[in-house]
Amino acid sequence: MNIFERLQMLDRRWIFLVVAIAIIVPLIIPFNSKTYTTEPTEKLYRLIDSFAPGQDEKPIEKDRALLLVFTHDASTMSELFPMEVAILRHCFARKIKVFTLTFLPSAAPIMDYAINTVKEEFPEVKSGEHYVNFGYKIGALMLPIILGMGEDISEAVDIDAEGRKISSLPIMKNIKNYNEMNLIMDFSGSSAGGAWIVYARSKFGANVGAGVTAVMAADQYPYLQTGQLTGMLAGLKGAAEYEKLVDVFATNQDPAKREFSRELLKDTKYDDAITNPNIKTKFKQARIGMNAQSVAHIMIIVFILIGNIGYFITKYKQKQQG
Amino acid sequence: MFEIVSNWVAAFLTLCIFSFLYKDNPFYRFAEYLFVGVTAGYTIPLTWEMAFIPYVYRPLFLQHKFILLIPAFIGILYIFTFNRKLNWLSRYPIAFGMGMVGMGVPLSMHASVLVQMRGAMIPIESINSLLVFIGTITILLYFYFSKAHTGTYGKVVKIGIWYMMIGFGASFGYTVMARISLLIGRIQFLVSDVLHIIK
Amino acid sequence: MKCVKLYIFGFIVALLFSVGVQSNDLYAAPKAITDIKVIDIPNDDGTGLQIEWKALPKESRIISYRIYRGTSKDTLFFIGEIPINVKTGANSASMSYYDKDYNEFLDIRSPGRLKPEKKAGKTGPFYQKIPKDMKIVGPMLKDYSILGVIAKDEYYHKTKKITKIVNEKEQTYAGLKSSQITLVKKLIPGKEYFYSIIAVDEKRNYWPAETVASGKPIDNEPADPADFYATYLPETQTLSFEWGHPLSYDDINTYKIFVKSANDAAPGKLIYESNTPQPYASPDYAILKLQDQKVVKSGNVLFDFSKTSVDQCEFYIMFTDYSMLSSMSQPITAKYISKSDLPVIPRLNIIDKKNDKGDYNTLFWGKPVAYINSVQTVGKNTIQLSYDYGANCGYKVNQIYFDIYDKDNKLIKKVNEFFQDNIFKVKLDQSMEEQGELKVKIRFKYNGEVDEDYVIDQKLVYDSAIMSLRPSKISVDGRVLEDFNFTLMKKTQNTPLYRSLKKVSGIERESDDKVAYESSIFKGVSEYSLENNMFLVDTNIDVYWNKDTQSTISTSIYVSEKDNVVNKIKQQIAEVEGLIEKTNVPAEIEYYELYLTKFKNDLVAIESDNLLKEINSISNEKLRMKKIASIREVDKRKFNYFMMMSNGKGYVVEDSLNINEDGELDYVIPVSNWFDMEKLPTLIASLLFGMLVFVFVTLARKGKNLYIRPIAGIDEIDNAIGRATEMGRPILFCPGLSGIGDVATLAGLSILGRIAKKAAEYDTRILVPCRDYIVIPIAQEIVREAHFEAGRPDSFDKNNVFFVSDQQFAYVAGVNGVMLREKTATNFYMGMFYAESLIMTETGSTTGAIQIAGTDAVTQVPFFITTCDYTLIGEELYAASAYLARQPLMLGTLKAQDYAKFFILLFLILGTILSSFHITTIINIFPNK
Amino acid sequence: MKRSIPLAIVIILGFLFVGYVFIPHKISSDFYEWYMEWMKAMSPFGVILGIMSIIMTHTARIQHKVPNWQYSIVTLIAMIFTAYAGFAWGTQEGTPFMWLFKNVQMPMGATMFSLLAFYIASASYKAFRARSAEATVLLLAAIIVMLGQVPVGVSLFGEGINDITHWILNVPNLASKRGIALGVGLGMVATSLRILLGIERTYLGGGE
Repeated sequence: MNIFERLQMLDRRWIFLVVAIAIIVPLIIPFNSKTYTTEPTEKLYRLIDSFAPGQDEKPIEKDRALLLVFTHDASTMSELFPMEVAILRHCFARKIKVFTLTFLPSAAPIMDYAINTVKEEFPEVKSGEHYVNFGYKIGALMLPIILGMGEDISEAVDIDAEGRKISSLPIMKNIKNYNEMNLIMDFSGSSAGGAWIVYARSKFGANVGAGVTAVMAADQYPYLQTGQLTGMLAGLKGAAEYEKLVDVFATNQDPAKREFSRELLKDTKYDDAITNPNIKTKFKQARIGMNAQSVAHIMIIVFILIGNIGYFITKYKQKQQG
Repeated sequence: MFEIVSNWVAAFLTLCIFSFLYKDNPFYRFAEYLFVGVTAGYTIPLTWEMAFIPYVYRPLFLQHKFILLIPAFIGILYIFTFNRKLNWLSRYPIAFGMGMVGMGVPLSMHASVLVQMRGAMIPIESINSLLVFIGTITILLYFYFSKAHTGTYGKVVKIGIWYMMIGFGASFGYTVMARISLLIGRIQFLVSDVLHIIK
Repeated sequence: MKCVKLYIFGFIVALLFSVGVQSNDLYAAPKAITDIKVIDIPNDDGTGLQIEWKALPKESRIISYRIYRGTSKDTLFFIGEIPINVKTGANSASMSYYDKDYNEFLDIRSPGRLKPEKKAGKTGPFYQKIPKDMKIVGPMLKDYSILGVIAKDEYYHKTKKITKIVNEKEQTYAGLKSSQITLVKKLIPGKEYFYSIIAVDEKRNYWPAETVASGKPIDNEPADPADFYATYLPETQTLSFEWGHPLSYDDINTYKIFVKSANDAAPGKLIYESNTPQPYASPDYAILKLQDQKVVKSGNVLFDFSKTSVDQCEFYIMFTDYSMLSSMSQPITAKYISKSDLPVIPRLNIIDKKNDKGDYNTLFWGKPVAYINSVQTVGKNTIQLSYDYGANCGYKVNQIYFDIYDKDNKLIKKVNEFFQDNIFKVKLDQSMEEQGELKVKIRFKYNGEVDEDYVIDQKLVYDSAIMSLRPSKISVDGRVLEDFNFTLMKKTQNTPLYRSLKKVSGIERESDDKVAYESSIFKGVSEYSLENNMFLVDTNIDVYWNKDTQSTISTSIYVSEKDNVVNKIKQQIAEVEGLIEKTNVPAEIEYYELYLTKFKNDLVAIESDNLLKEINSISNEKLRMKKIASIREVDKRKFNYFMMMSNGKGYVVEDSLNINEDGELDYVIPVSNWFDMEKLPTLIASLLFGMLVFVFVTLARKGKNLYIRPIAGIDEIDNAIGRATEMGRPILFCPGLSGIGDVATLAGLSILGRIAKKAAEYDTRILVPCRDYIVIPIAQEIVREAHFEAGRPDSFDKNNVFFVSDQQFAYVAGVNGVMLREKTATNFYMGMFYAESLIMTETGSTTGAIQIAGTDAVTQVPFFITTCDYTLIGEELYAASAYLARQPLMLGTLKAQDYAKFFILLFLILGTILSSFHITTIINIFPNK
Repeated sequence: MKRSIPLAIVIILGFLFVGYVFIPHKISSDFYEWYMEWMKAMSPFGVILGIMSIIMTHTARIQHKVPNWQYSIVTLIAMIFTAYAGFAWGTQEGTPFMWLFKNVQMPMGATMFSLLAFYIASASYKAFRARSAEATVLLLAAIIVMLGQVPVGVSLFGEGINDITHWILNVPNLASKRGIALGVGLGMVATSLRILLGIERTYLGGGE
């Protein structure tokens, strides 16, 4: 029995071991890899970035806001959570007004967790002033709230997760309905966008974006093509790209470099993010995950190739013998 | 402290399940049987709270809708499943539930056949739409059971099989990422929530 | 054996340990709230309080705050809960709870008797929800203003007539048990309420707050009006006003507009007054047509603008609530506009919504619109434009033409969208950025004709922020459609006031209005009967609006009390007459006489009402109520609709009223339809298929040989069973994860019948793990039957068909265990599967089993194909049961399926070819959703 | 009696439901509401089947001392304890019942799910063999799509790999899904019809 035949018969457990190593090692031992940003992610980033107040503008005066809707439970957290963190970090760093909302009881703790994860790094960001957590609203209220926000957000949502009246919060200055809260990002493990596309988009013209898991992305492309979805982040890959954009622009040390530019993106000095101790692990979770993904994908492909080489050699030998 | 204990229990059970990858072992067996037991036990109070109280107890005993005694009685007939002589009684609740399948005839015809057909009738304006059209037709022919796959017909059907295989391959490849993500999620739980290696 | 004990021991120790940890408080963080504030909510109707407290730190590990309320310090009932994420703690320092509007007071889920919150002390003051015990809840009715929600049939037929002496007068009430009625409450203005809070930590320990706070809701004046606009159109002498609702407008009763000369200090003159159609919102606009520059109302001149012209006047609006508290806007001046500033309002049409159960009206207006909503680059200089279009039932859009021009008005491309997939592509000569701007002209072909006069213009302008062309607003004849919104209104017969229904954007053309069937009756509740253990409500019910006498006819729900309403009016007349006699102040007399006339009219109306006479001639209670219901429920669902168009800044145009042939307002009522015309193609297709089945079943019965080609997986089933027999190992059959409502499961079970029979013949054990409860008895029956048929009833063991778990992955864990420990030689997976499929098949292949799968779950087929020996793909699963059965009936349907497929192919090819030549006739036969 | 009455129930209800699809009238939706109310009143009793089945199989295992019978005790104890916890201390957040759900049931479910990552690798290794032209096509499509999803793919093969992935998903994959779905739809109609007409009655089991 030669090595190829032996490889043919290889016990599954060796494969399992390799898989485990291939995934655990990149998670524990960081290494750098290049993240390529793609156009859909860049577009979404730039749209959100256009909500940021100008140099001389007070954040409170800005008449643009973003709504993040959490429609997933813990089972899809590993893919969607890094996206939520990245977008929140973008908002907090650039003082973009941001709201969070969920109609799913199991998503409420994830929402709190995401906000707190990012907030720890931005002590100057205040609830009610820079962001508001609308909290969990029961599913039966979904339609009335989506439609109601087209008229008046503070009336439709009424109170936030802390029980405060929305209308009395300073952040609501200059924010009334979808004309101002112009983008809704729906993070979902099943059908993203759904009711938001049907009601907020087609009735009030709000932009709807989606954060989805990798498996779902294919089903969502038609919506992206017909323009019903303004942007989409798909799986860890989308999250990793967004993380990179936030690193390069939104949190750039040099205030002059905080606007999007293609040239800056090509600069290789931003490729060391994963080993860079200045960037907190929680802000590169997706990129670390993508390292594991890359290794795992390559490993699987190598498995397939080895298996096939073995298969052909064995077949060739059999032919020669027979 | 409480959280640490909880995490350790969860981590122990996680490892028990993972141990199955090596081989079937007492740890896995323990976890498996525990899992089955806990899920079964979980259902009982939930069914009581979410189904029995609102749909049987309250309408019957508080609102006195005595007509509901009939379905409740039919429901109880399920129990006779395990009695050899009277198990025919359990056919009644089953039959009552099966009635809804009738809806499947027009609904499947509508949603899964006619609407799908409309979706497939796209004007051929590019190579790609032609390719999709050919694919749809040949796959449909593959599912034609009245003719053996031989001769020219067999070759046409073969095209359909090719399309399906590419589709399946793509689905397979596409799923890899999601599955790896799940594992990453579990390992992150073990490594950061329990062992606090990653900060 | 030894290690098992060890595990159990370990597990119990772990459990005990965690329980032990539960009972020990290891943290020193504060748990009880020390400071609670009860604050009156401003600008409300005096029924709202805000409870505010400081959130406890994250270290306190709080999972929720429970709020309690009462009318005294020592009895507080649970009213609500705010959950907190234990890991992160509350997000902000202060927490609030709003006790306002109508909310839960008592319903069927309330406890039967007074239950203290034991964890917060057995003797109070904290209690669970308000109990149904009449001794406790009865006296509480006076502390709140309470509304009862009663299912309509309960109120019509299932109440108990109870008489009770109230205010020294014997009154008849309808009595309802607590299970028949849901009570909601509002606070009473000026009354003192007490609140406290319990913090609950993650071990569910209750930490009552150290204080009980109290507060009184106060009726405040409405918030100051903002967004008040006025315009004046000299050509038609029309003054228009528009304003926005303040935040809390529930109790605003009247809107008054005043005018005064700008340089005059004197108070203004009232020129407009309207009431709100409570409890609904009123539309926020007013239009005043001047007569010779004068505001005239019922012959009186309220203001003369010929003396002070409109541009020298100031206007202000006043909101007044029920307690006569009011607020006033800043004075504004009217903006002069010309007729060309206003759009032409399209006519509103109302029809019954088609194909529904009769609870919607469809409102539609105007010609269809289409607009580009996004632009994407899809290749070098090729852009993809996606569009939306809005049409209504008045127009059937056949084609949409998009003519694309560059900024120099040079035509780039003409697009004919005959197949409206909301997407098309355009190739440009240069990049989007260089192009800078595109102009689009949109025209329609509808109802079979091209409307050349109706052109929609839209610009696409390059936006460097998103690096793409951004669609701008759309316009027709130079008017931007988005600038004006439509406000839809409706009213019932018994009021002249329209209620605001909804605002829709200027590009919409259709809207449905829900006119629900009445299901609940609302009645105020303030009395109770202790001996009957019942809540008491008023027995009178509105029957209908009598058009001729212009009054609402109402009557009692009890035959014996049918004169109740008449007696009550008579009593009122007597009271007013008494008042008139007592006074001699002319103003008071005038005021009382107004009421006297009203009451007398009502009396005449009700005594002369023929319908009511007819109702009261029925002596059977049940029949009488049925008659009342049949009149009432039709009458309540009649609505007249109205529409206006405005830009929110006083540029207002009203549509004309909807009037019938007799010149009266047209009231419409939705109709319940008997056939869904949209499903006609489905009906025809189903019938055709049924016929095919009939033909082939008949043919098969006559003995015609129906050929079915060999299907790989099915032919291997026998071999696979044989293999298990040779090896002396059992067979595993997995009937999928869904229930019997799923046809895949049924197809799987049908196959199980054949497999089990073969297995029984070979005397091989077959194991069937189930996930759905209902599948267990069915699968057991099937396997038992198979054993009987094979002549081996003795070898059937019902424990071989067993339930594993209804949780997806617990099921998989269990099945894996079965495969490994029973060493199954052949595994069948037939039915519906989800992500778990691969876990099972991979485990199966480690044991070296032959595996045959069949599923209609397209997403799982790839995994079955790669890991199983044979896989039945999609329809093959359904065919398999027929193929295996070889009965004429089954084969007949399979044949019919094949011929149906032939028709599908025919239509697909024909439809695609025709549509490629711009003919969409065939496509449009088929439903699109 | 034992078989014909249930069959009649299925057929009569079945045709009423066919009517329900085509008739939007209020009577039709009232019928549906009546049916759902009755189904809901029946539903809690179905669970008894599952519980009884578990108890029967596991007690039988313990009685007959089949191999590994000891573990059946774990199942029974876990079931009884969880159910008891739910009834005794309630099912809210913070109770032992929820603790069991969060720290026993959820992690085990998630871990079981994550085993897929291992199996997808072993399946590709063991099963992806270019035995025939079709198998080769499947294998190649899978590899290309896998590469298209990670940055390494772009590093190795350039941006083109993304376009090919998109093409595969939007053209052959779309056709494949559409074709299969049409067949499945028709199969569902036929199977439902067989039940409606009483041709297919396996669900009633055998006997008279």
